[in-house]
Amino acid sequence: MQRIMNDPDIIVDEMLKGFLKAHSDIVEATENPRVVKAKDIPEGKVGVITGGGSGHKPAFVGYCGKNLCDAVAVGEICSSPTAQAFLDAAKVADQGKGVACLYGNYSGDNMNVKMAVKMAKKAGVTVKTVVANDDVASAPKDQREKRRGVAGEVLMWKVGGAKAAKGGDLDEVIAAAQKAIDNTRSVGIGLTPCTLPAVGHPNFEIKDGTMEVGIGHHGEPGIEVCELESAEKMAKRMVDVVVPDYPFESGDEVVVLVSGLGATPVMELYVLYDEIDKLLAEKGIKTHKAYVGNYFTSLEMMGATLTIMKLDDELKELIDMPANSMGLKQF
Amino acid sequence: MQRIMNDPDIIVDEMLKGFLKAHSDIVEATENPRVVKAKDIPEGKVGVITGGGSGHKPAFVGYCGKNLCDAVAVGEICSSPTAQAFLDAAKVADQGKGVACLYGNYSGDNMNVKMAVKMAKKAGVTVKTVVANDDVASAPKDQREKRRGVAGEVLMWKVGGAKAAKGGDLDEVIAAAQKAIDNTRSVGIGLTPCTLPAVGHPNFEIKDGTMEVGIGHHGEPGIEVCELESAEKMAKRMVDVVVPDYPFESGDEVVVLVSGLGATPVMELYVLYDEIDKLLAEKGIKTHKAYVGNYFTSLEMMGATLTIMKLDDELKELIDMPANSMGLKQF
Amino acid sequence: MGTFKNADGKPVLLKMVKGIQDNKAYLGEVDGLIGDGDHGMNMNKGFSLFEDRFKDKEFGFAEGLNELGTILFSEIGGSMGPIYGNILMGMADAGEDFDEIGVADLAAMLENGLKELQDIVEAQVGDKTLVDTLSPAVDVLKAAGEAGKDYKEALEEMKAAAAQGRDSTKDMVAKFGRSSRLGERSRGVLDAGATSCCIILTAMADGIMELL
Amino acid sequence: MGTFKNADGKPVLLKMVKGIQDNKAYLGEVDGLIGDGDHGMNMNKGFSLFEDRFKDKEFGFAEGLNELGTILFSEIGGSMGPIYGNILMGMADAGEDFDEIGVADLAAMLENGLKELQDIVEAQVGDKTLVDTLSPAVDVLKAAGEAGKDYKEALEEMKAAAAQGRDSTKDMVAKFGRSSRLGERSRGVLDAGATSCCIILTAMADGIMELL
Ligand SMILES: Nc1ncnc2c1ncn2[C@@H]1O[C@H](COP(=O)(O)OP(=O)(O)O)[C@@H](O)[C@H]1O
Ligand SMILES: Nc1ncnc2c1ncn2[C@@H]1O[C@H](COP(=O)(O)OP(=O)(O)O)[C@@H](O)[C@H]1O
Ligand SMILES: [Mg+2]
Ligand SMILES: [Mg+2]
Ligand SMILES: [Mg+2]
Ligand SMILES: [Mg+2]
Repeated sequence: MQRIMNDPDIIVDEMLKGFLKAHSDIVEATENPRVVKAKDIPEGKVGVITGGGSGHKPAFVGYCGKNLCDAVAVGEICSSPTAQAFLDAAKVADQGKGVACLYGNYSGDNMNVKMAVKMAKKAGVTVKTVVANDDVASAPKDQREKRRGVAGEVLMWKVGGAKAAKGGDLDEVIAAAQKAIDNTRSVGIGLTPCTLPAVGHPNFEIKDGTMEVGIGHHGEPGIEVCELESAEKMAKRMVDVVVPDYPFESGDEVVVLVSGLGATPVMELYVLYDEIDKLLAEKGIKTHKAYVGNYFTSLEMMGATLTIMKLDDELKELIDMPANSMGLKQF
Repeated sequence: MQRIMNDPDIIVDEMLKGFLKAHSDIVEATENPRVVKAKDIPEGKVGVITGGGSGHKPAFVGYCGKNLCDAVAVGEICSSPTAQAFLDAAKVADQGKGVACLYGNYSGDNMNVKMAVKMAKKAGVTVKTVVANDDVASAPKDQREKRRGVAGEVLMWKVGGAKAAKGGDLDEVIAAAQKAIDNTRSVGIGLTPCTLPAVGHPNFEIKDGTMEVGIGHHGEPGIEVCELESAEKMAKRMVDVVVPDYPFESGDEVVVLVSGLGATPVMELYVLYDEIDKLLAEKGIKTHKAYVGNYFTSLEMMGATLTIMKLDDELKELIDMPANSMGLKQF
Repeated sequence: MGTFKNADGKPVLLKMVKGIQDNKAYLGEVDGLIGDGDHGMNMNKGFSLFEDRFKDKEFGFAEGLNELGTILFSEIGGSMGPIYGNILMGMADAGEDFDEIGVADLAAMLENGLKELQDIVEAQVGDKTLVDTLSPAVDVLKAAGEAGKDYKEALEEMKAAAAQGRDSTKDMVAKFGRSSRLGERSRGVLDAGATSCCIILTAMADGIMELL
Repeated sequence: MGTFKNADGKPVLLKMVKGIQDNKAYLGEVDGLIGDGDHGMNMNKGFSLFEDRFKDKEFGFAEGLNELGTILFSEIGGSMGPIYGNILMGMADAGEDFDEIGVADLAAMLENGLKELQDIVEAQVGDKTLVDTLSPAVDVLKAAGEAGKDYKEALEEMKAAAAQGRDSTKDMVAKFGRSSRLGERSRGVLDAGATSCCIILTAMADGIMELL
C-alpha cells in the first residue's frame, strides 16, 4: 500500500488539520473537531449542511463554502459521521431559519441523521432532510428509496446551497434540493478496487481486464462485471443505464457531471465525456453545463461516474449561480 | 492496464475534444488542433503562452484562461508539442505587444520552442521565453540551468499571466515570470510508476514499500530510493531538500504548493501539507497562501510534489489576483 | 433466582470490552466476506475508548452501559455508533434506578435496548442483522424472568439463544446494511453485527455469573 | 562509382519507413532502459504518417526526405520531431537540385543534415546521442566520396561506421536528453536515438544499393 500517511487511525483528523489550514479563506474549524463550517456565512439564511464518510474528496468537506454547504459533518473513512457531528453541524448552521440536511442514502448516515434530527428538535433547531438516491444501479426503479446517493449529491448541494443563498425559506430549500435529486440519475464504472488505509489490502477485487458496471463508492457490487471496454462502449453503457431510467428525452436541457473515482487520469475523463456528449447530442438532449473532474471519489479507485440532471428554469438559475468551495469554484 | 480510452494513438485529440466542450466558457479551439486559446482575451495585452506534453492535467491546457495563459500548445503524452504548435500558439496570443512563452526545461521543449521563436521572428512576432527549472532534485545548484521544470510552473504562469493582465509590457512580464521561477524550488516523491496508454506497461519501477525521492514528472530517476516513510518523515525529507536550496529563511513569506502526482487520494495531500506546514512554521517561514490538490500530475502515478516560492510585494499582488481556468480558479 | 448489585457492575462492562477486543480481527473477517471488513475495527475503537476513559473510575452496571453507549453514539459514526449506542443507552435508561438487578430486571433492560434500536432501524428477525441475535436473547430472558428461573440457568439459556440467533443468520439473505446489496450472494456466511452482538451478550452473561 | 536517380528514390524512403516500423518495439525497449520508453512509438508514428500520406504518390529521394522531415517537424513533437525533422530537411535542402546522386552528393546531403541538427542541439560525438551514429557515418561517406570509392563499398562502410557509432554509445555516459539525468547510471546500454539513426542509415544504404 503506497500511501502518504502517519497512523491510519488518525488520518481523518490530520487531513482536516491540513484542509483547514490550506483553505482558511473558505472554511473554519468549529468546537466539534469533526464539523467544518464555511467562513462568513451570510446572516439570516437557512442553514445547509451535509456529512458523510471520508475518502471521497472533494466530498464532503470540499463542498463547504459560499453558496454551498454552511457546515459539514466528517466521518471516518467510508463511514458515516456521528449523530453528534450532524447535530453540531446543524447547530452551527442554524440562524433560526432552520437547517436543510442534504445527505446520501447509506444506512449509517440514515441512522445518524435520524438521531441528529431528533436531538436537534429537542434543542430547538428545525432540521429537514433530503436524502440523495441518484445511483440507478443500486436498486430497481420501483425501489428508488433503496438507491444510494453518489455524485448527484454535488448537484443537490449546488442547488440547495444556491436556493438558501438566494433567500429561500427552509421548505423552499428542501423542495429545490429534492427536485434536484429527483431530476438526477447516476451510474459508476469501477476499474480498480481501493484500499482503506487502516485495512491495508483491497476488500474487493476487480480483475485486470474487467470492469464493474454500477459499482458503488465503497466498492458495493454493481449490476454486472464484464470485459474492460473502450471509452466509447463504456460511455454507451453508462448512457444506456442513466438516460432511460429518468427518462431524459429529446429536447431536455441537462447538466452532465463526469467524475473520476480517484486514480483515473483526468485526461481520460475528457475522453469519456466526449463520447457521452456525442451520445446525448444524438438523442437530442441538450447539455447546458458540464462538470468534468474529480468531484466525488473513492480513495484510489480507478473508474468514473456519469450523472445527469434535468433542468427547469429554477434549477438552471441555481446551477449557474457562482460558488466558492475547495471542490467547486464557479464564477 | 485499467484505463478509459479508445485508440491510445488518438487519446490526446479525443481528450481535447472533451476538454473544449466541457470548458467552452473558458477556452476555445484554434485552427491548429493542438493549440487551445482562452476565450475573450482582453485587448492590447502581452500574450502569455505555454505548452508541454499531455498526461499532466491540469497542466498544461488547464492553465489556459483568464489572467493565466492566453494560448497553450499541446503535445502527445509526456512529449513536447511540435514547434509548429508553439508557433501557432504565439501567433494566436500575439496582439502586437509580443508574447511571453513560459515553459519547462525539457530537451524536447527546448528544441521546439527554440525553433518556434526563430520561425515567429520571421513571421514578425516577438517571442521571449522563461524556462522553468524549479526541480531541485534534477541537478546540483551550480547547474541550475539543467534542472527540470515541475509544479513550480503553475506559479510561474500565475505570476506571468497576472502581470500581463495588469498591463505589463513584454519585458515586465518576462521579468516577473523569471523572478517567480527564480524564487521557486520543488521536489517530488514518487510512490508508484505510471503507464503510457500506448505502451501498456510501466516503464520504470517503484517497488512496493519503497519510494523515490526527487522523481521527475515522467518517472525520471530521483536522488534516492528509500523505504516508504510516514507522511511526517516524507514532509521532512521534502522540506530538507527544498528549503536550504533557495534558501528560504525565517521571516520569509512564501506560497506553498503541494500537488498530487495523479492517483494519490487528495486526503493524503492534506495530511502531507499539515506536516509541511508545521516544519515551515518551526523555521519561522510564513505561508501567505497554500495550494493543495492535483495541480501537476503524471498520469496515474502516486506521490506528491512540494513547491515553495518566496514572495515580495510584486509577487504577492500577482499571486493574489483572481484567475479562472480549469486547473486554477481563484476568487 | 438471585440478583447482582447494579453498583458492582464494572467488571461486567470490562468483560464486554475484552470480548470485543479479543475478537477484533475475527469480526473484521466476518464483515469482510459480505461487508466492507471494518466491523472489528469500528467496534474495537468504541469499546477501547470506553476502557481508556473508565478503567480507572468507579461505576455501576447501568452507568457503565450509559457511558459506553454515549461514547459509541457521539464518537463512533458509521452504523455501529447509533446501533449499539441506542441499544446500550436503552438498557441503561431502563436500569438506572435498579439497586439490585434480577433476571426480570435484566430482561427489561435488554428489551428496552431492542426497542430503542428499532426506533432507528427497520430490521426484523430474519433480515440477517444483529436483531437476529438480540431479539431471541430478550425473549428467552423475559420468559425465564417470568418463570422465576435460576439466574445462571437463565443466562445460559440466553447465551444459547443468542448463539442460535447468530447462527441462524448464516442461511439468511441480508435485507439491510451493506451486505443487502449482494442479495442472494449474501447467503452462506454469518452476519457481522449478529456475531458481535452474540459476543457482547455472552461476555455480559459470563460477567454477571461471576457476580452471583 | 555510380549514381542513382533522385527521381527514383521513393523505394529508399519506404525502406527507411519499414526499418522504423519493424523496430518499433525494439527501440521502445532500448529507450526504456535509461529513457522513458517511447522512442519506438514516436518514430513509428511520424514515419507511418508519412507512409500513409505518400505511399500512393510519386516522389523522389530529396522530395521524400523533405516531406518526411516536415511531417516530423510539424506533427511529431518531443525531441524526435525537431531532431529528425532538422536532419531530414537538411539533407533534402542539400539534395533538391541533384538529378543523379553519387557518393559525394549523398555525403553532402548527410553533412548538411548533421549541420542543421547541430543548430538546435549541443550534443557532440561522445555525448551518447544519435550524433554518435550520424557523425562517423558522414565522415566515412565523405572520405569515400573524395576517394572515389565504389558506391556499394562506400555504403557498406557507412553502415559499418554507423553501427560502430551506435555501439560506441554503450560505454558512454549520457550528457543530453532524458538519460543524462542518470549520470553514471546511464552507462552500459545503447542510446535509443543512436540506435534509430543506425536503423535509418542502414535502410537508406540498403535501399540505395537496390537502385544501383
Ligand atoms: N440498517 C441496518 N439495520 C440493522 N442492522 C444493520 C443495518 N446496517 C448495518 N447493520 C448491522 O451492522 C453490521 C455491520 O456493521 P459495520 O461493519 O460496523 O458497519 P458498516 O456496515 O457501516 O461497515 C451488519 O452486519 C448488521 O448486523
Ligand atoms: N538534447 C539532445 N541532444 C541530442 N540528442 C538528443 C537530445 N535529447 C534527446 N536526444 C536523442 O533522442 C533520443 C530519445 O528520443 P525519444 O525517446 O524519442 O525522445 P524523449 O527523450 O523525448 O522521450 C535519445 O536517445 C537521444 O539520442
Ligand atoms: Mg464500514
Ligand atoms: Mg518521451
Ligand atoms: Mg462494515
Ligand atoms: Mg523517450
